[in-house]
Amino acid sequence: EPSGTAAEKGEGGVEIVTIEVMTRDASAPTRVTNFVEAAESLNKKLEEEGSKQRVKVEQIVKSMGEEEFDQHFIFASKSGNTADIYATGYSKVGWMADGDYLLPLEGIDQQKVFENLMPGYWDAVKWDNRIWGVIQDTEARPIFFNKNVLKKLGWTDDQIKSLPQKAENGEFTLAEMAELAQKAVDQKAAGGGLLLTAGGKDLPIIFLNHGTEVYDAQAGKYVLDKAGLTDTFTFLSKAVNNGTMERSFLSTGKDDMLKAMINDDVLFLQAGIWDEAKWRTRGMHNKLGNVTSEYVMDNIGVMVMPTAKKGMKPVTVSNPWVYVVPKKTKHPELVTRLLVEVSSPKLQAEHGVQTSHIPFTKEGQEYDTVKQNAWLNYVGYLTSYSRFMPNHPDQPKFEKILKDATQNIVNGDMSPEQAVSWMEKQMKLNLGDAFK
Amino acid sequence: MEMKMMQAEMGQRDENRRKADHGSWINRRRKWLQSMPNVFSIALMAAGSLPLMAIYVWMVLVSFSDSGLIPKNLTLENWSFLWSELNIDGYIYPSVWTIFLNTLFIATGTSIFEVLFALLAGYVISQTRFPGRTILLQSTLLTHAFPAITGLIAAFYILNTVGLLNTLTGIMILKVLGGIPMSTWIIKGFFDEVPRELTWASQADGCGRLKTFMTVFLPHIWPGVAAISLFAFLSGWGEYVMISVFLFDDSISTLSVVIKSLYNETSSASYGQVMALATFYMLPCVVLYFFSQKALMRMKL
Amino acid sequence: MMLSPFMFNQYVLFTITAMMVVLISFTSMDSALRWEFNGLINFQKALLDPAIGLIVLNTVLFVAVTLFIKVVWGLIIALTTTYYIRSERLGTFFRMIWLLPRVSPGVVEALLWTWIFSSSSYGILNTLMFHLYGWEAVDWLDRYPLLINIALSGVMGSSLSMVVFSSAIQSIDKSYFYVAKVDGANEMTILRKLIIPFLKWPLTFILIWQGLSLFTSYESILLLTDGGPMHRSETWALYAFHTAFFTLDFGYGSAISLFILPIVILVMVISYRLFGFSKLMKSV
Amino acid sequence: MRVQIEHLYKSFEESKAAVHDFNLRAEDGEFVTMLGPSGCGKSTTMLMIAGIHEVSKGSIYFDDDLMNYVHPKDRNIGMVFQNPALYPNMNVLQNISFPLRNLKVPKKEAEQRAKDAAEIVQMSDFLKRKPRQLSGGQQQRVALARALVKRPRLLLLDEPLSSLDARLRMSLREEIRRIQKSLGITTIMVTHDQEEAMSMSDRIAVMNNGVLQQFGTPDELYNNPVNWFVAQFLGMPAMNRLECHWERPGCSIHVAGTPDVLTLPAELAVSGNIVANQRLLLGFRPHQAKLASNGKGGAKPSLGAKISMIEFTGREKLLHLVAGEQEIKMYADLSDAVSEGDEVRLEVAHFRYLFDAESEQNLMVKEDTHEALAIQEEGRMAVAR
Amino acid sequence: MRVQIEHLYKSFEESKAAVHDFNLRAEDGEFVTMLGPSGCGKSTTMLMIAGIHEVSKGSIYFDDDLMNYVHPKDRNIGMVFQNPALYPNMNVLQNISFPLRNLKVPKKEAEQRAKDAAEIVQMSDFLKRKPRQLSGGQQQRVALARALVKRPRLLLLDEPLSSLDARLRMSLREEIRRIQKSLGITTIMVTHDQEEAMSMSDRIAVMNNGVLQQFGTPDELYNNPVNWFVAQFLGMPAMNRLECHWERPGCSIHVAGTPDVLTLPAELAVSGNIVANQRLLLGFRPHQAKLASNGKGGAKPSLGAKISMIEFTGREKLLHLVAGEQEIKMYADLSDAVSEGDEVRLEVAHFRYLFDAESEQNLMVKEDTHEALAIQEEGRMAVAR
Ligand SMILES: Nc1ncnc2c1ncn2[C@@H]1O[C@H](COP(=O)(O)OP(=O)(O)OP(=O)(O)O)[C@@H](O)[C@H]1O
Ligand SMILES: Nc1ncnc2c1ncn2[C@@H]1O[C@H](COP(=O)(O)OP(=O)(O)OP(=O)(O)O)[C@@H](O)[C@H]1O
Ligand SMILES: [Mg+2]
Ligand SMILES: [Mg+2]
Repeated sequence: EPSGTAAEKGEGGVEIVTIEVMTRDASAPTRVTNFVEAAESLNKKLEEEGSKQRVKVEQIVKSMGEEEFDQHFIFASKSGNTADIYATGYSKVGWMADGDYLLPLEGIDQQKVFENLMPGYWDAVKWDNRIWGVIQDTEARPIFFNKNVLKKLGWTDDQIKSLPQKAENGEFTLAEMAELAQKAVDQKAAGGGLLLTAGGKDLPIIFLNHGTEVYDAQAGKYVLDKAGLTDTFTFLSKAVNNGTMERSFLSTGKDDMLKAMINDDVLFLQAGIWDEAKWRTRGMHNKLGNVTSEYVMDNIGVMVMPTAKKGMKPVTVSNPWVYVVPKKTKHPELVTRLLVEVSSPKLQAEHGVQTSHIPFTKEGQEYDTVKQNAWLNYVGYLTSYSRFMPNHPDQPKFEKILKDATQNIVNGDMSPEQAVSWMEKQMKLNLGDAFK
Repeated sequence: MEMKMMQAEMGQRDENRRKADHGSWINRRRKWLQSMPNVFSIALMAAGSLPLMAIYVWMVLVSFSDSGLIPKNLTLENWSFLWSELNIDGYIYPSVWTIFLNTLFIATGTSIFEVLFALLAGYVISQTRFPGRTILLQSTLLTHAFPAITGLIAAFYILNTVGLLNTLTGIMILKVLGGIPMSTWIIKGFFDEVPRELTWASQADGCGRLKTFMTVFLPHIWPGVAAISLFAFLSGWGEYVMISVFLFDDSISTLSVVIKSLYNETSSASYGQVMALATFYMLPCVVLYFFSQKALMRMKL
Repeated sequence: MMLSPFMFNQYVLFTITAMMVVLISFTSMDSALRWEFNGLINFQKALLDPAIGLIVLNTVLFVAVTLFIKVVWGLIIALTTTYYIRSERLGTFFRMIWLLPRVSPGVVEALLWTWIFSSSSYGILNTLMFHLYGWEAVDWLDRYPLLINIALSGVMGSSLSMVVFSSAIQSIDKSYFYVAKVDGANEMTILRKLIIPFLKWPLTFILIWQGLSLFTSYESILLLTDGGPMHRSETWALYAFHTAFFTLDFGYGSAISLFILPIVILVMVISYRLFGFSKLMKSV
Repeated sequence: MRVQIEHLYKSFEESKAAVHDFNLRAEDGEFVTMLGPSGCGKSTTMLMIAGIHEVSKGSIYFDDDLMNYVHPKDRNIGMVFQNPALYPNMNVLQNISFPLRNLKVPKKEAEQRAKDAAEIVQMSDFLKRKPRQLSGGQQQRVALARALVKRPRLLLLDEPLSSLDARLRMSLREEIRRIQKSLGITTIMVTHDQEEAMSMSDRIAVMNNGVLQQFGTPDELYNNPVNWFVAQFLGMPAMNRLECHWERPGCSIHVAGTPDVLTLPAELAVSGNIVANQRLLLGFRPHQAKLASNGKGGAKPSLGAKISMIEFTGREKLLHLVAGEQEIKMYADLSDAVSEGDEVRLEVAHFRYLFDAESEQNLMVKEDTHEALAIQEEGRMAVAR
Repeated sequence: MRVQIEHLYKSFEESKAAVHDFNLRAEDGEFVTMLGPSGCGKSTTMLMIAGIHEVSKGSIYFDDDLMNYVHPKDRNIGMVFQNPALYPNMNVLQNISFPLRNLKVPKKEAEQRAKDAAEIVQMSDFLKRKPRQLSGGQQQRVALARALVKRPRLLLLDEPLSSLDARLRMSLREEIRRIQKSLGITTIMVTHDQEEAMSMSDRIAVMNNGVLQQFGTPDELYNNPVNWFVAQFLGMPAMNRLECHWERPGCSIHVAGTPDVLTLPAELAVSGNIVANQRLLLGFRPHQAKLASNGKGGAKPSLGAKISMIEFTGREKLLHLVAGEQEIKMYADLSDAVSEGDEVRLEVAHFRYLFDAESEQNLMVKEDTHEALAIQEEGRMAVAR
């Protein structure tokens, strides 16, 4: 018997429709638990409308890796065994839609809750000019800097305080940051200078801040910006060669990076705003264990990643989570309505506060609990610098190529020029038509 | 009488000439040297086995303790999933007994069918000559060597076509098919060892083929059957990849998948809980193993 | 008739599977599971793949060293417990212990080892090292991913070779040992000239069968280090799995996996020639 | 039941025939032994009779029924193998009653008959034991009981005693013979032990290289072997073989490498196609010679030889002699005063074993024997259809 | 080299002693055989001499050196087993030179000496063969060469011939004896074949149940066995055993279950502690009786019996008789006209085997033998500390 929706007759001729909602991320269970409240509110509306249907939500939190989730989704879809709603990173929308796995949610953007959605965020769930999902939250991936290390380097409190603004304005460049990082290493103020997260959504940030274009959204094709790539590769190659960056940064675990930062052992770290929650809950400080938001903000600052040249607009990358609906769901209408309910500001806020994510509508961001949350307040502005990588079906391949090329640079196996031409070859081979 | 004297005298002379007696240092040293390999081996094995033992003991201890990876206070709390629900991160898993039965179904099913088919094939390959026999044996190796990974995609298509995707039966069939070559090979070795005279005798005594099989072969190949049953059971019991790829519903998931999901980075299940589940998961294997370990030691090729 | 399930497995299913894999390797099949043929591109990609160098090296190291450990450690256990240790009970006891890894499911083992080698200072090994030698916490799995994988699959995987070798040694007629001792052979000579030659067939079998298994197996690494960090414990089979099921590039993954075949066939041909493996198969 | 085998051939996969044109006729109740060196095809023949090996060519009849295509289980035979081949998982009683259970004899009755059979082989006290708890001889006796229990029409014994020690072999020989006689079951036994064959059989078929050499009573074979192979194969210690040639064709013999000439007793003188100097083999058994009383050679023709070794066998001495270059063994009484190195003369008391050196055919085989053989052959031809 | 074994004990884990107070002395160059039924502890003793089993109690001396704790490889012995135990991966030459290579003899020299040894056992033509390409007898010969090649001080043979067929056994026996003699190596052989022991040994040690029964020359043992066990164990077919009791103590015997009384020859009359009606065992060998000429019993005392079976052995007939309830075997000439079922009388020609039925000790053992045994025993006692 295939899973999916099951309907049963309740008392009084009421038909109870079970909707399965699944997330793979056990660390943010609000992504499915929010549906309970959403279902209540939907049922109220249904009752008011005199509908005989009632919704019951079955939550599935199946902790698995991203890739396992992909397999699960593909094979379950192909064999008709899917849940009704999945929470997932937005970037899968491309290939899911392309593979004809999803239900298009035409017109959902007209719903009132989404009126004040952050500008540009519908793009995250669009593919082929249709909407395939609903945003669930957003975040940003800035640079964390360690105030204590800066102080050791002789920085004053004022200098430190003004740093984020300088980065935002494009006054503080990548080169300066690298210089500072090297100084920290040379003067033994910290074990490391700069750490970059190597995840698929993180690595491109350094490229984007070199002004590198990777994708032509208009044409829906990847591009090879040789100049930008060469610059970035040169930067990276120099950084690892003079010890500013660990040569092994591509293979260092995120937790170790976070530990280094909270223990004042690295000056700059590119990470996600939600990582603050880990300092609060995972006992990463060697002496203090769990620390408070206040402690974090006292010792660690956050800024956008500086740009390569003065005056450029800095960029961070966001990986908003979205809800998608498999094509084979039996109750498209109820599911759609449920998605509207779950996007209420209150529920957005609940999720945001619990997991250090940022709500995606103005109402959400201005919800009381969010406003009162110091951390979200502190980093909230970053979302205006956020871009997302394309959700093209071939994005995983592109990310892999970019990472492999970077690996070659970091290893010293290739010069920046060689790496660029290697990328060209690979992109031709792997991306085929999707490469311009 | 004279002879007697002479004999005794000779004995005396012998005694005088003899150099070292039982207790002399040279004989003590020789004795010690001879026991060296024995002592050394025992020491080596003990040194090697203790950590291994310790790991499993540790696993059990942690499952009964409430204090992380270093077992301290004993408690049964971690085992509560046996009588109440398995609740992690607020998510309630299906009853552990359902999952247990699912796992058991795959394991016993695999074991039964794999042994059955391997027996049939091993019998024919060992006891009869037919053209292509050698090729068949060689092909066994080839199948064994074929990269199983990509077979998964093919397996997906096949399972989907016959409608066995997302079923325990489907997984069981895949396990059986994958295990047949090795099992056949092992059981063939046991068939080879059955004295031919015995099979002849049973024929002369009036047995047909089936009766010969039951009375002559089965008692001989019993250890082999036990060994491959155990192996098949273990492989079914421990399967993870196929289950994680081909089963979608929680209600038919197995212990391996549940445990794997519990120790993912993002999960906050306690060590004790996971260890308890892991111990619970291992228990049937260990029980079976104690029953069949004699058979295992007699395994030949 | 009685062979039919076996034949069906060996010929029909295997052929279908093999055919599909080969066909898929000529497509650009990805997450959408579409059959779009793209010629030899996948194979070209594999040759240009920057990770390949490291992966081939890893694979060779993994297979060779693991196999070596399996055989040597299996042989050591078998020898000590059946030959050197005089008390039969003690020998059986040790052998029973070493069969334990064989009966613990892969997931449980991975779980145990993950926690033992855990990078935090709460990791078992780290705790031990701290108490014994005052060592700082070491991130074992990130620092020595391949080494640990090799050591574990080698030592934990020696159960099978131990079983096979023990029964082979036990079936050697005792008088061989007696004669050899009387002939003046010391323990080393007995081992080299007598026991090892007697173990020729089991050794060959283990080498070939287990060697091939190692080439195509990936589950243990997948569960422990998942090939990481950054391919440092990635082997060929695992890479094929990753490409197909993680990058969702099924076509390319199939193509990669097919590169194992020539190696396998080469190994088989060599062993066939070298060891007269055919004899083993013809054994009546 | 009569067993008749006609022109039987067996070849295993392309190689040369393991059994070649084999003919044999065992009368009802007869005990026939197949005797021959290892690998001569004895077991192969047996297994064809039992129906376990397929026949390549030729026919096997039980009484008048062609058996070639009958399944072993329907032939009603009892068989004992060299390796006792007891079912290790069954106890003695179960082993013995097994053939009966296959015939669907009710359990009670089967057990009773099995007990009777165990009684015959004197194994009643061991009914509950497992085979591995029995000694080799006891196992053989159980195998025998199992073969006998269903009162088979034919008993086939393939070297049933060869794995046992001398003492046991001896006692089991008697037992088998006694049982076979008392039950009157036609029996074919395979052995490569000539002593066994001689002491147990009504008739013996000597085989070599898959070919039947001679088929006759032990007496016939012992006294009138048709060729050297048969002659040397029977009797222990083996027959002495002296190379010689005709001194006077048909009458006297010159022993090669010695000056000695032996004269044939008048009644044995050979006629026929005789060539002067034709090379011969003179055979005589170790007890068919004696030391010339005075040590110098007396009235009778004698042969000079030197003692190389003396073996003590308990009741006699076995002398190892060298005559010319040729080795000879003979028995001497314990009382004979001889020692190693002595030169002695010996009188050969038996001249019935005289073979042509080329063909190794016996020149002394009496005409009637030859004739008998020929008749036998014709009889077979007549029976064959 | 002289081998002296004193009060040797061996027990395997808790069970009763496999070897119990064993004493033996093999002089330099002597060929000593240990004879006994299966499981009596022969191999165990051998393996202790070789140093493979640890000694539980007692001492083993080679010449004057205590060997108990010396590693086998340092004892300089050669050993051959029932199973030839040739190293299957080495060819004949390598097998034979293996012990030399262990002594670090240079390769050239080792091979030359191995070739010489191969020559002695006549295996020079097979040097390059692998063991599995050799027949059983050839393998045994190679094993022998391997044992001999390093000119050991002591040669140990554990049933080296028992797996071979009669013919081969016979010829290898001679070969071993010849080689041992010519090289003059002290040799201890184990066998359970009395014939082998009799024909090869200088002295024989008969064992039973881990205990030495008698140690002496073949002649001594055959003619003056100290007890019934030794008597019945030597000679083939085995000695006849008649249960009887004294009719007139020391002079005549009444055979149980028959009316017949046998009188002891005057010179053999027994004295000592004799009780009237004391139960006895009379032993005589099958050739130590003959049929009374007229079939009715002549002047000599004779025994009535009935022929139950006649076996033909080639040169004689072996008669199976029943006297009263007791079975008897005896040889008759081929010319004797007897047939199964006949009632005959037989004359026993030998009364030297007369045993007390309780203790089974021989009452006829000559005083001097008893004395010699006693002395031997005391000598041992004196040596023991
Ligand atoms: N299954 C078989 N396949 C091929 N050749 C065989 C087979 N069985 C027997 N032979 C060959 O046939 C010949 C006769 O074998 P058989 O077993 O009849 O000998 P045998 O007279 O019983 O000898 P033995 O006394 O050693 O048992 C031998 O040369 C043997 O190698
Ligand atoms: N390793 C052992 N452990 C325990 N008991 C043993 C061992 N070896 C021999 N025995 C016992 O010791 C006794 C003597 O055995 P041994 O091998 O010396 O007999 P044997 O005289 O050589 O007999 P055979 O003629 O059958 O070879 C037997 O009862 C046997 O069961
Ligand atoms: Mg045979
Ligand atoms: Mg023995």
